[in-house]
Amino acid sequence: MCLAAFPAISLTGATKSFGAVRALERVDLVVAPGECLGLVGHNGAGKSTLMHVLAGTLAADAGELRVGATLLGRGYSPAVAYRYGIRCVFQELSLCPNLSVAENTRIFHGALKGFGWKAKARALIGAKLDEIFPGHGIAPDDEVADLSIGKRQMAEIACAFTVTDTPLRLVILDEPTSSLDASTAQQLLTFLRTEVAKGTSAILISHLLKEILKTSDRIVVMKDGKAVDARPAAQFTRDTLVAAMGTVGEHGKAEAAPGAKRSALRASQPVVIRAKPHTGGGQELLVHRGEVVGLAGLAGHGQTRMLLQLFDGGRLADTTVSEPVAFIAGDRQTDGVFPLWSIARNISIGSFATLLSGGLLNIQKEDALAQSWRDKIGIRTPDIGNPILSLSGGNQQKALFARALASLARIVLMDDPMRGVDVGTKQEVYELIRAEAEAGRTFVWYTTELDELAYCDHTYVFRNGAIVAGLGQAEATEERVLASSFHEDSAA
Amino acid sequence: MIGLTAVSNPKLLRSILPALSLALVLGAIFIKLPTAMSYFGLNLLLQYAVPIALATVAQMFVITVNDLDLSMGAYVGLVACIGATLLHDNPPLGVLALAACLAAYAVMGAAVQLRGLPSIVLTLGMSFVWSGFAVLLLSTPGGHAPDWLHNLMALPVPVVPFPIVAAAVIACVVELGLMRSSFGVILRGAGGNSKAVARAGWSLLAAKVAMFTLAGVFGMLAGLSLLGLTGAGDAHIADRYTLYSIAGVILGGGEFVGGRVSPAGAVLGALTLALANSFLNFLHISPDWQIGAQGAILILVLALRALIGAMERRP
Amino acid sequence: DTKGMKIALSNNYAGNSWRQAMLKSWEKVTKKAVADGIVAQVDTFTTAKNDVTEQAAQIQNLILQGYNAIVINSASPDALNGAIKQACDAKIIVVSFDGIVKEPCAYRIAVNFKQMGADEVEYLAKAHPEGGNTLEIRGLAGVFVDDEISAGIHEAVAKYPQFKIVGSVHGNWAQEVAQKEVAGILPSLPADVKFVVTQGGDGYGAAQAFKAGNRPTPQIIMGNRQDELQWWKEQKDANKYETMSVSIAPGVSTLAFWVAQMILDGKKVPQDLTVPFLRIDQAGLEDSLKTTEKGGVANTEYTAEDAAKVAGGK
Amino acid sequence: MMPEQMIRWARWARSEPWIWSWLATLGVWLATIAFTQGRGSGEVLTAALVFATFTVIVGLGQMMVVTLGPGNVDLSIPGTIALAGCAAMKLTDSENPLLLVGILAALGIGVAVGMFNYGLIRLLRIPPIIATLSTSFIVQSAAIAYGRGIRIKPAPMLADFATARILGVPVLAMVVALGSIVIGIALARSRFGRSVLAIGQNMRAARLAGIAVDRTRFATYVLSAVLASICGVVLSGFSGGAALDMGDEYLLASIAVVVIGGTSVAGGKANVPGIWGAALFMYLLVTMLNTFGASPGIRLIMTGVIIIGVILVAGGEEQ
Ligand SMILES: Nc1ncnc2c1ncn2[C@@H]1O[C@H](COP(=O)(O)OP(=O)(O)OP(=O)(O)O)[C@@H](O)[C@H]1O
Ligand SMILES: Nc1ncnc2c1ncn2[C@@H]1O[C@H](COP(=O)(O)OP(=O)(O)OP(=O)(O)O)[C@@H](O)[C@H]1O
Ligand SMILES: [Mg+2]
Ligand SMILES: [Mg+2]
Repeated sequence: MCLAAFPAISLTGATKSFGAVRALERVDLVVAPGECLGLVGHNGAGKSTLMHVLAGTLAADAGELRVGATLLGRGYSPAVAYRYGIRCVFQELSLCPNLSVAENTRIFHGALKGFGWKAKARALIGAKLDEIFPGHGIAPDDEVADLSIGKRQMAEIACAFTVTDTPLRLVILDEPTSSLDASTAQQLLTFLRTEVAKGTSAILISHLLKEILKTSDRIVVMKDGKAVDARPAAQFTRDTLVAAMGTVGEHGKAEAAPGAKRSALRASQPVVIRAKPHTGGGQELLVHRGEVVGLAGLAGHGQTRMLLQLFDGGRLADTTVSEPVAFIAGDRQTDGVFPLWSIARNISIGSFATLLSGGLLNIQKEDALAQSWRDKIGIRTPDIGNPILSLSGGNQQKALFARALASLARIVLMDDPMRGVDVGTKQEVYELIRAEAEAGRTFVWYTTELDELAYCDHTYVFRNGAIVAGLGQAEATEERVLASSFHEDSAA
Repeated sequence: MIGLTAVSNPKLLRSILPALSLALVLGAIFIKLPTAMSYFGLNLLLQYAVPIALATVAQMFVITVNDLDLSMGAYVGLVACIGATLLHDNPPLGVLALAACLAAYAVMGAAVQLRGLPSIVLTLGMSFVWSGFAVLLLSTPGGHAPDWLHNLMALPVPVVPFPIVAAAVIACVVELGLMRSSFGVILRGAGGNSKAVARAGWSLLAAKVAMFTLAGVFGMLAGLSLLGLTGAGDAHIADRYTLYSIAGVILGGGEFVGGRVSPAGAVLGALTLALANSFLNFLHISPDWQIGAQGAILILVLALRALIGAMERRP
Repeated sequence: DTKGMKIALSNNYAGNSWRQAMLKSWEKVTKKAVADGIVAQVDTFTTAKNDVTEQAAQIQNLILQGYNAIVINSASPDALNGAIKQACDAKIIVVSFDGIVKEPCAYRIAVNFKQMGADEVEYLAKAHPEGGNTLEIRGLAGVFVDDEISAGIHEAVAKYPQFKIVGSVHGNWAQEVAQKEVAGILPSLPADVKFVVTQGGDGYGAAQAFKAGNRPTPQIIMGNRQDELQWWKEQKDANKYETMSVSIAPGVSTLAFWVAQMILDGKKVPQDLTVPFLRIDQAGLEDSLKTTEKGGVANTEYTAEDAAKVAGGK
Repeated sequence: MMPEQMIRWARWARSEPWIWSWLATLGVWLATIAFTQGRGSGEVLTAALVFATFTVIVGLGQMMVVTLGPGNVDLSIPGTIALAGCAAMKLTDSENPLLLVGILAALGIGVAVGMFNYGLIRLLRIPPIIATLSTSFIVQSAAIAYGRGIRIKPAPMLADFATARILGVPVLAMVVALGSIVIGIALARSRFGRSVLAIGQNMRAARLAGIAVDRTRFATYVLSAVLASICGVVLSGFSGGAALDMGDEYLLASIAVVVIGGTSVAGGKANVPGIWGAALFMYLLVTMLNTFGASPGIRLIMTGVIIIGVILVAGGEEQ
């Protein structure tokens, strides 16, 4: 490896909060020239946030960033990052869908201008695509909106590796393979090794641990906003890596485990949901009354779509949902809260039918309902008339729980509802779900936290939109779920 | 054969839809009135479409960055009034006034970006302001177009009528500037995915200001060319341009959000709209139903777009 | 001989009762002229919303369609000059009326709007030499007819300084707007507003505003609308209310038609013609009311002989 | 404590955006009577109340539509006013017994226009701004073809109702105030009102919370058109007949009162008292400028500057 005196880039003490959420807590990160650094961690560990800080798209609350020997101060921005040869392929799409691939390359490179810029851009991106992904099937003049998600990802990756006026120093790839098929992913990883061998540094983020173990020189493990482990890749095995990532709940799983009575539900209770994913196929989703059924697998593999399919169940021919449903969104901001409303109104919107008197909503009843749920579920606020946004994220999430549980719905669909919810609150909610299930409510629960599967009576694992495994309570171990989720292990 | 491939390829169909609509309307006019198919006829048919095409292009710039300009008509009217008074009587003062208009447009763009003001309300307010100044300048219609302007709009071009040449030039210039040039890419990108453009280190403020200023420039050209045709100013001369320009952009294949616009399409859309009105004249529809027919034509073409959009979504 | 000739009407606005009456007169007279074989074809074109550009384009369409004459009620006296010139260059006779055009090649059948404004004040001065506070209701801001009538009123008021204009609002020639604007300004005016000078189509609204404001009914100059005349008649029967009513007759469109026909026929007609406005006095109220359609406007339609008289009179 | 009170007051004013339009109304009124040295201070308010009523009727419908979220607007109001007014007058033919027929016809026109609007928006996916505009063209044509500009007097009962006063207060204003209270209560306490507010804040969240999004949007567009048709009827009754152009000034007025009254163009926040404040303010502003003898140009510029000024205040508040 390169013996330069300075690292390619070094970040010390990076800290970043989003309101109450501590996304990064005093993270140190050093990447040597010609090193490929693997970065792993659970969902929400802070990996993407850290990359945004490196790329200049987010300003950290505290911390120092050095490129080579240079300390970069307040004015750090994407433009500065570009000048120092730092490129980032973000987790979410950063191409303009209304432009062609070549034109997106132009957006990336300020130097592509003047007469003949388009020919230059076409040649540049075309050559890089050929180099990284032979046989890619993308024309530089294709409009991005017309490309499949995988091809968009390929175009964006290739774009990050194109060079005009400044040489490459560091390329950040945030889950670049999440939308690529196995062979294309292999092309990328092979290319990455040759590029690194030329002296470029790289940071690779992935949930596919085999990729990380095979491709990176060194691996950093993040957990809850902190870098908790950093070792050369050779010192990790898949198991030790999973162990380092794992977040074992403080309260342990013992108390969550249901008794034999609950496992008998499958046999004794009627089926209330029967559906096959529109997206993939595979097994059928079967849910019995009073069950808590988990949907597992890697993020973005069709679980949310399954929940939406169940939500629309009544209107779809091939989906049977025989009881009224409610939906608890995990993405509070876009799917859940009504930001201009009070906590009480946010809760009562799900229970209109029960609050009417004389055709009008009874405000006393509305307040009483909200009060009772505040107490029952422990929403920490002095006044349920306060705006919903005055609550912390976890408490907002509790209000969404209250909305669904207060309603007449017998089936509750939960879309990864514990995002941003702190550990103590989680325990309270778990208990609540358990109690409601005992009382005959049915839950379908998409979760990205493997620990939560322990609270489920049955778990379905999703991959590429299909249900690839159905596991009983005892079988839903972390290993089994990971094994089913990860592509590379699926044969095992 | 070609029709078949087009039908099976909705994207292609959509891109030729503006040209197709124009050809359709033009064909219908020629059938109804064969004398229109001449240098003289086309000149007459299309003359007043030139300022509308310019205003449509101006509106298109604003729509590219996901905003809407409800003051376009009033602004074009004000420019015509300035042209007929200040620019004619005291050219330096006139130029100064026009420059002030452009500056106002730049400030509008900055206000939309920095303060997050809804452009619809801002431009609604500005439409009153523009009209107010126009009425102050010309309380009753009148004034005179500067001679050079008048002569320019009556330019005798050999073989091809002037309006067609003008429309082609406008379409080419804007097509080159916005669709082909390297900076046009940034401006369109700002409408498509502003976050991505900002992440690549470009200033969204500059993009917004540039687009609003361009709208001001083309709106100004619309006002001046209209003045060149009419010969005199009137505060209400272009009140309907706001509507025409929005409809023209949409007819030309543009979309309200997402930075997806087409300059050539916008020009064709404007011409289509103007010709559709003429066609309604030639049909000798009862005058009562002439406005209603305009609404119906608008719905018809937009419904066609929805149909093609649905075809695109299906695969 | 005009047997084979085609005449078109280009009208810029159809959205009020005066224009509708104008169109009706036109239709009636021209249909008969076609039936009688005097001309071959007469068509009517109306633009949507008083829009200059649209009317200019319309005139160009009429040129293309080969009309021999275009009769026009124009959206703007100046801004159509370009299109009118093109029509003249194509050897088309252009006759403008009501909203006349300034382009020299066109014929104008003008009403002396200034005179109309002055006459209102003259009448008041004769009836009430002592004068008094006067409210002026104007038309649509930025339109030249409004400017002309108002100028006539102000010139006359300068001659009779005992009349004092204490307020001025824009009623847009519409009852609803006049009513609203008058109601707004009325409280701020002196208690004894004795006269209201108007431009037509706004007298009834003004009367209602005065009534709603509990003000004594002033002497309001009317504008020949049937509802105005009706109101006047009721007041006259109840308390001998006196006033006069003046406006341009919608039938002037038919005069324009005959003038166009005469010119096509090769007769010599001066470029500028003047028609008297239609004035209704106390004595003629009942007769006028009888001949005016319910909800319409007092009207006179013209014959070819009338046209010859008007054209030859000067 | 003085400062503490001021802070409390400021916070209250901020949470009640209608306060600004009422303050502006007060300011304009004071300026007017200062100019006239106190003459007609009461009557001018009465007049404002009368004419603001018509703006409020259509303003309430426009407010509901705008509250549905960005991009929602009803431009077909003027056409609907004219057609409903003409139809009601023509069918009633100044006869009391026929009044009901006229009113029902007008309401039917409102329902039809609203359904047509939402059909274009939902089925043909035409943006509301163009959809409602196209509708307004067609409706306007229908008004011309049907009404022919003939001004028929309203039935005496309608005219009496529209102009009646009790203790100097216009009856119509009282009725519309009552209607405003109903709409205010509906917004706060009915399923429909809450649904409109929820959709305006976040349509996805509203769908996932189980709200009937389509039905609510449909009903809102119909409500707006029906209110416009009601305005057409009472306006005809008030001013002695329907005219083809009587709706024209209500296009901008309806939007302006919504914006100035503190309703958010971003949706989800409606304000009924603000509509009244803004309608009174708009009327008194014109009156003030008339009293001052301001020229039409100055009048237009002032109107524009005020609209922009108000959204500058409101926009800053939301950030
Ligand atoms: N813009 C934001 N506003 C508020 N909270 C944010 C924002 N961006 C990230 N967060 C929060 O910060 C935490 C870290 O998020 P981050 O995206 O960095 O996680 P990650 O490790 O990349 O996860 P994943 O593997 O799912 O991509 C999460 O709790 C997330 O909810
Ligand atoms: N609440 C919603 N309402 C309507 N459409 C939605 C909603 N949530 C997601 N979708 C759509 O469903 C599709 C899939 O959603 P998403 O990107 O969340 O992926 P997923 O594979 O279903 O789930 P996840 O990422 O949670 O595993 C997307 O097209 C998205 O726009
Ligand atoms: Mg991430
Ligand atoms: Mg998801």
